[in-house]
Amino acid sequence: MSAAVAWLIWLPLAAAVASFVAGAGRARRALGLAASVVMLLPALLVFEAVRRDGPQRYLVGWPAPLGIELRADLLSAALVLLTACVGLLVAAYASASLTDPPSQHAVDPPAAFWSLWLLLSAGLNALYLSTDLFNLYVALEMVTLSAIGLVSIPGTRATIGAALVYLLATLVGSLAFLFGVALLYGAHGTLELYELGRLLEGGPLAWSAMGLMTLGIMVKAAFFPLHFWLPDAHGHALPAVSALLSGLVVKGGFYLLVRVWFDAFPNVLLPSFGLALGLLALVGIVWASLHAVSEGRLKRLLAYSTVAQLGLMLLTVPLAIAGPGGGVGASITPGVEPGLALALSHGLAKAALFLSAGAFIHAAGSDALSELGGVARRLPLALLAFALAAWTLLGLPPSGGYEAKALFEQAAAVGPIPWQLVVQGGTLLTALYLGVALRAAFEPAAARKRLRAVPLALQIPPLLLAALAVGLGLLPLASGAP
Amino acid sequence: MVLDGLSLLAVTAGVLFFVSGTLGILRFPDVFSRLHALTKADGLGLGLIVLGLALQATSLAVIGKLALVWIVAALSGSTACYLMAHFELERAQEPHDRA
Amino acid sequence: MDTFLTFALTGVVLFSLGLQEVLARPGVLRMLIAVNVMGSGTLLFFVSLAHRHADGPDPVPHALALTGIVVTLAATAAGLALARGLHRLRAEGSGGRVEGGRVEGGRSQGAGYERGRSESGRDEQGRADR
Amino acid sequence: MSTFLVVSALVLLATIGAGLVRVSRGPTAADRMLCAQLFGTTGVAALLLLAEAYDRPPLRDVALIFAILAALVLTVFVKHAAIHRHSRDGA
Amino acid sequence: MIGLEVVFDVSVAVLLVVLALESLYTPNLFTSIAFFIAFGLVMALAWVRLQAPDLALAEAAVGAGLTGVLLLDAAREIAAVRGVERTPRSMVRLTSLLVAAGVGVALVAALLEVPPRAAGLAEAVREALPLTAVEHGVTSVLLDFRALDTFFETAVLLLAVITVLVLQAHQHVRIIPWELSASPVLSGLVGLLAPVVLVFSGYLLWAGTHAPGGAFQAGVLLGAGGILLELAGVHTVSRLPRRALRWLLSLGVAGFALLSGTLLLAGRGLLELPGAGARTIVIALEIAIAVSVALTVVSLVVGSNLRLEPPEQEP
Repeated sequence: MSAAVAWLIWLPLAAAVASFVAGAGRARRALGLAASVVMLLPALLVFEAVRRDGPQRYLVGWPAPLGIELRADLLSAALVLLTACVGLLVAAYASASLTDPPSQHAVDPPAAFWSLWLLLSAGLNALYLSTDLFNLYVALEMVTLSAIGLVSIPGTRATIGAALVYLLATLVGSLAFLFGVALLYGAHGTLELYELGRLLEGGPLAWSAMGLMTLGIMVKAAFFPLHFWLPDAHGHALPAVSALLSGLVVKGGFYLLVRVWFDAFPNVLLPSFGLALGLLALVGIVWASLHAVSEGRLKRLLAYSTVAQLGLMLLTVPLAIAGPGGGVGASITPGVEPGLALALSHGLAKAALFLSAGAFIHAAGSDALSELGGVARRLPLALLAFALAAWTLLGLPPSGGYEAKALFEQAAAVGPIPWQLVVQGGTLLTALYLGVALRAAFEPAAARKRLRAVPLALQIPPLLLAALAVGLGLLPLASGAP
Repeated sequence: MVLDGLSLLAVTAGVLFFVSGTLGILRFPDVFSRLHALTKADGLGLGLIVLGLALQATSLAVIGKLALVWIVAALSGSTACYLMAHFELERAQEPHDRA
Repeated sequence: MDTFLTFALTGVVLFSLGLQEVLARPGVLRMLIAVNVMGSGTLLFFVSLAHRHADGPDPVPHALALTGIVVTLAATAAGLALARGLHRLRAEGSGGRVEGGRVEGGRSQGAGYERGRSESGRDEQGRADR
Repeated sequence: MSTFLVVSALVLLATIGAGLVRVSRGPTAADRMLCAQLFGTTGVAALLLLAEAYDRPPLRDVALIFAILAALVLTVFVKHAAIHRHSRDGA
Repeated sequence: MIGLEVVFDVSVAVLLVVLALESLYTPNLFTSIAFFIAFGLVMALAWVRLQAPDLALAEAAVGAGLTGVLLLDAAREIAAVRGVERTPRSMVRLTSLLVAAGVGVALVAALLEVPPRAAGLAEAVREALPLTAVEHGVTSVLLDFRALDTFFETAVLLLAVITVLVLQAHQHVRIIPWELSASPVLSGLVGLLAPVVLVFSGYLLWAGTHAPGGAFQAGVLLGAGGILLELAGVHTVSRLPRRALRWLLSLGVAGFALLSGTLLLAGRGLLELPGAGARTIVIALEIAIAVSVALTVVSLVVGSNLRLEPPEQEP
């Protein structure tokens, strides 16, 4: 069923045009929701096809190296499915929370959410499926520009400032990535990822190209120490947008680093690269977690938590390098399962956290932790979602996070460096800052504070996401890879 | 052969006008005299070069395109210089961007 | 020093110059100029790779560089629009008159699009709760 | 013949180089824009010379775009000058 | 003759670097923009030296023209108030110098390893060209071999214009009208230039199939013409009804979506052009892209400058 791969690219783009052109705000919302629902089908079909009979190839037109090919292996199919699931539930939340003012401008900001979200999902699907490096560059630009558009929807000084810093940082990153691609084209005359993987050997050209591409990816994915733009961007955007950014966009960067390192530069990779990345991730986890604990605003706390969790996900790279390796054409890059499991559970859990935070803010009127008193009693469902998501991030059984931690244990046992200790340390720090957030919610409400009623439609999506995150643990992920 | 000679002459004259125009811009004291230098280099220099090239042209289409380029360049050049002069004349003593 | 090497080296020099200026964190406009210089350097390097063979250039880098030029224009335009929007909000916020364009009205902190109060704690928007 | 044309194009390129001095030294913005206009026209002339020297017709299209765009840039510059005065008189 | 080539290349290269240095390091912002515009012009000459006329066409319109106009607009509004840019501390400048120098050295080392005589995909394109709908190599790569890149590129343009329009909707700011009412000379010039721009961009679009030119170059030039019209007070884009403007802006992506949708339903690849009628498809697609690029360019430049009545009085 490889044609489903093509529908995954076509559907969001066509729906984005339809919702951009549609007149009334309601029509745009309906189109956006419908497309998000329909997108689940090809995502499931592709995931099923990959799980059953291995990676799927798809020719867009001409074969490589002239044309562009799409390829779905377990890593990309799982992340495409994550994009579809999280996207659908965030879309449901957004349709309940965004207003529909009468159309006064060429593009009314709240209505722009729908076409921006659909273009974002098209960019992410293209990022996960394409095997052509220049095509990946353009897909990255689509993801970045749609994320910037989404961040700047409210039009407040904080969001536009954050969007500007986000744009400038990622613009430099994408040019570094492009220069790396140019070097590889110069060396071997092809842009196909796996073909380059076979041809590339260590040497100044390969290392410079790898270095530039890695720098570009690190800026775009907000890996420590190039994450400076993320806390403001994810911290000030609309809750639904922060859920999309922290849940999905950051995974694109993680995926691209894994794909480029393990499939384009397998013979160039040295264990010292993995070690360097691991150490950077370690410092990043500690630094970001401490910032999260001392953060006064709920959404910025969750944004710093994203940076910390990204560090945890990165630890799978040194483990995979130290691991067995080999397995070209395997259903998934060997040794990357722990990172994928954590990416999936973090994607679901973090989106749930941001959406439930949105419900809290809607009730309390401000996202300062001090103002969140009494929210626990008024919004039981949203609090349950927050707690379940926190449960997953802490990796307590039976959640998806537990599954990821178990995979980390197995992998770390092989490698020389006890990375699993770092994972446990990271989990402890996660408990710290999530505890800070929960404690603020359980504070007794200040006397004169009047909490606003929150419609159910704002509490159901985070609950479903959190349930999915916990349910992920029941799914035998480890056996997913053949 | 005569045509080649004429083209050589016209193109050389054109280039000389450009060079003198640039020298004028470098050395003249105020904006208006520089504008004067610019319009000379613009109009005549380009005109002569186009003339020289037209002599070399084999087909009518090429001559047509050369003429079109010259007309557009001369037109936009002189309008722009007029606007510049107009703007300079009206501008009060404080240039808005004196560093 | 054939055409390929000359322009490939120029591409590298332009990329490094632009990178140096970007890392020196100048104002927004200078940063966008530096990014454009970096972009031109990258594309110059890419297209110089197409010019290494006697019989005619390789059209693939030309097409990719064309895409690169258009993408860089789109990103620069978005960046400049954000920078101008931010500038107006700052001027509006501080109540000062905006040079080069009269600021006469407009909502103060941008419209919160959440139903009811948005997180910046402004007063009730008067929207009916669902 | 084509050698002569290329040499002339080179000389024009040199004049652009020389013009840079005025751009950096020019006291007012008008001087800088004046040089941008000159560079545009010099570029048009150089392109036309190269088009004939290497017999590549598309270069003449590029020259035409140069001419049109040079006018656009300068007009935008002058527009701001008008706005500057306009807003000052209007306030 | 050969010596002359090298002299030309080196002088263009040196001029580029000098212009870049001047543009990046002059204290005054307007000087920096003036140098950047000159940089764009010489960049077009560099594309000419690299035998890339398509890029020279695009760079001439985008590099010097549109980006220069965008920067001038923004600088006029921002720099005029804030005065001199804040000069970065010497420590920051030193570290950035070191990092950039390191990157430069690494890239030169990498460049030395690039095979000097490789032909890249030139051979493959030349063989496959007869099978495609167009004769011009660059257009075939853009709209046939790597059509997916161009599909995403039109989406990127749409994203940029959505961001600008969202910002525009927030700023209910009455900005002094764009047009130069005071000068009949300008409207005279624009009156003469407009037909030239229209005819010439049509020619570029048509030429794209067999000679340098094509959708993006024609679109960008048409956009520049549109801006000139707006400047002269002839409001084309800003007077378009909102719905029509949105339709035209998304025409490029819509064209691609329609094409790939029908191809998928017909069982072909996402962008696997059919043998028969491929040429008409490519030309139709190019027209759609050119129109949407033109309107996108005008909206990007004029978008944050339009005279916006407060919502109540909107016609």
